[in-house]
Amino acid sequence: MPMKARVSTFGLLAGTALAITTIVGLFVVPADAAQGDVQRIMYVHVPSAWLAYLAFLVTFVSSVLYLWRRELRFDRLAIAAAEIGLVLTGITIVTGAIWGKATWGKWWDWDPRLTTTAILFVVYAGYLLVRQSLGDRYRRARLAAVYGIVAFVNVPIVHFSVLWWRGLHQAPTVIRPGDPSIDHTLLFELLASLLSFTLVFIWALRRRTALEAGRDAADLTLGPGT
Amino acid sequence: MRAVSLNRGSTVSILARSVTKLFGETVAIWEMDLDARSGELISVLGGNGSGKSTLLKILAGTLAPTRGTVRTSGNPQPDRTIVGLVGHATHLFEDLTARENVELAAGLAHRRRDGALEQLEMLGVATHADRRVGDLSAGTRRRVGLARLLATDPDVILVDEPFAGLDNAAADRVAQALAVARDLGRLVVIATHDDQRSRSIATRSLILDRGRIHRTSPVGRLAPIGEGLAAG
Amino acid sequence: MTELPFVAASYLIVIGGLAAYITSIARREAVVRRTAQAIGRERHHDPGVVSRDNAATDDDEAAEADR
Amino acid sequence: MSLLVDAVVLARKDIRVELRAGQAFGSAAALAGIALILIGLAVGPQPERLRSLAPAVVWIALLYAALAVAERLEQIDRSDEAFTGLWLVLTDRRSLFVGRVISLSVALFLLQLAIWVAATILLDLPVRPEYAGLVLVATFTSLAAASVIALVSAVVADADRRSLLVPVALLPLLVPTFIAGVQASTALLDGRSSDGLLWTGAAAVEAGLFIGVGLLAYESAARPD
Repeated sequence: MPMKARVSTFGLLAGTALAITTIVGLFVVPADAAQGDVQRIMYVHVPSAWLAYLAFLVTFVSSVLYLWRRELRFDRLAIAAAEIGLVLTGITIVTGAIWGKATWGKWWDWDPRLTTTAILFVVYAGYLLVRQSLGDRYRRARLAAVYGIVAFVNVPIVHFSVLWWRGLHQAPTVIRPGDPSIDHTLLFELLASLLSFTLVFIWALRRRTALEAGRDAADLTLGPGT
Repeated sequence: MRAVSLNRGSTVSILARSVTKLFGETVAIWEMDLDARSGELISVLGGNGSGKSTLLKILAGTLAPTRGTVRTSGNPQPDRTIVGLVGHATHLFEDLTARENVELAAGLAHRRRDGALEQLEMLGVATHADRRVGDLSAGTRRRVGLARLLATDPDVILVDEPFAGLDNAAADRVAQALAVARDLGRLVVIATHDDQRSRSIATRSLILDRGRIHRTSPVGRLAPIGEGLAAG
Repeated sequence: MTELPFVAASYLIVIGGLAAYITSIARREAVVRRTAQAIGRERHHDPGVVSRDNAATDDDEAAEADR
Repeated sequence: MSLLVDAVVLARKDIRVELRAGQAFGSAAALAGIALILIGLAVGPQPERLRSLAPAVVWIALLYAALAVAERLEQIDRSDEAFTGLWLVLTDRRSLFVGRVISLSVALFLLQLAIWVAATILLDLPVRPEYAGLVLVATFTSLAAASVIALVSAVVADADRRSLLVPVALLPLLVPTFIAGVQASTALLDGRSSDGLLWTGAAAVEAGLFIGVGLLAYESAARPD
């Protein structure tokens, strides 16, 4: 089981891409007319949020694939994506709260997106906890897959119930980060940031999956070629 | 007094191919092959830790082997229970009475529910029919568990230590019930220390030693007790 | 320009968080590499340890089953 | 069809065991009662504030009562591997899921109504014609909660530190049902029956969705090997 080189070329690529979009986002791109510099938070907050959802989608799909094919490689992908998704969700909540504090003066405003993300954080923290409480490798994979599926089915339901809960009569928060009407260069920077975050996401996914494969290879109770 | 259900044409066999079961570093079963067919009563003998109980659970499908496969083949009728297992765990609900437990299982197996008392009688525990299972002695509970299993009339009957904790009269009734199932064309596999009684009803016996089949022989040519059996 | 600390904080948290997570993977990988090597050494000296590829033969003294 | 027949047999077994042992419902109702009294004490005797908090109180009490019922039913199945016995007997094991959803929703439905009665007295709620809608809310929210609990209980059935794990694994997944339940009952208490109906519909959709997911995933979750 060859372990990854210290930092693979892909890792370097992802790292530099992130560095570039960060510098551009902070210093090169003009400040947003309405919000001023605060709006720069968008270049890290929005990609984190979108990739967190993507990560949980990967966990969902690989959970379904595991139940169908019963191959551990899918379970490894599920755990890797869930863990990364949880980190990204945490980042999204914190940067969202900071952005909220800067714009509305309050850390937490029960904004529908932020509230949904917070609930997802707890749901997938539950997923990791379920995994830690199950001993046998194959049983853990199977039961985690079921939980991964139920957790993901819950995402849209939570999203809509929080949106509705926020106010059947009250329009959602005025400031819509991904608002298409924003300035093109800003939009370009947002998409560039999304790309660099995606590269970092894929790199982290490969490393974390390799780690899980290493653990399985070192686990004597597993049959050959797991 | 024969069990009520009719003989059916369904012949079922269990094929175990290079089954291995590891618990951490401990070998419970190692590369075991086994073919068992309807109509057989196989007695699995062996000391503690020889893997008898593990083998039964793997055959029942309630324990996954680390490696190898267990397949049931033949033409089991659709919509019927294939495998029944009873052993240290009797799969009974303590708050229900013996009769209620047997009726529940028979109902879920789509078998006749009114045969519950008969099954209990066959195993000599009819007097406890309406007592709460939680209040019964271990020996009685095991026989109620077996009665529940027989009431579901599965194609494969797996019983771990059928005679444990029973006096001779009770053990004979259990042996008789298992023989009846064998004659009805079921596949019966029992794990036991009681070589004498099992030999009287077995069509074949296996001696297990440290997770491997040490010797297998049709009944009658079985070596005297002790020879070849692992100590302890 | 009162918002700069907020912006800086956000970026630090994002970059710092991702970097911390990646290093945590690297740290856990090192642990796994050490156990893999230990098992490799172990299997080399003592065939008694159950090895998945060279199965113990029947008459071999397999690990004593105390299940 | 036999799926439903077996499910009803299993649900009746759950209810018969519960009536005989009587621990699940008793402890759940006690838990809910304590929650109501504590919150009443915390808020103080101002009727206006109590009234606005009633749905929250009822639903938090109900969630914890639901966990107690689920824990007890799981314990009964686990003792003496009774569940494995059922698993082997059945050909269509989804009836175990449907049976548990039925018995759990009956328990949660009765609990919810009992808690509402207690809340009406303790929190001095005005009785309105719209209250009839609470029966509908109780039906669908009980089904939604029961289906999530039945499936997740199977997932964590033999996890170690199970009793610590169940609330963390379960409560986040019950958030949508919690929101629907609180919003629907708030609307009914305020006489806004159209909103009440809307949220009851949301609960019904959740119930349908989680029962669907349960039917697909239950066998993978409950398999004993």
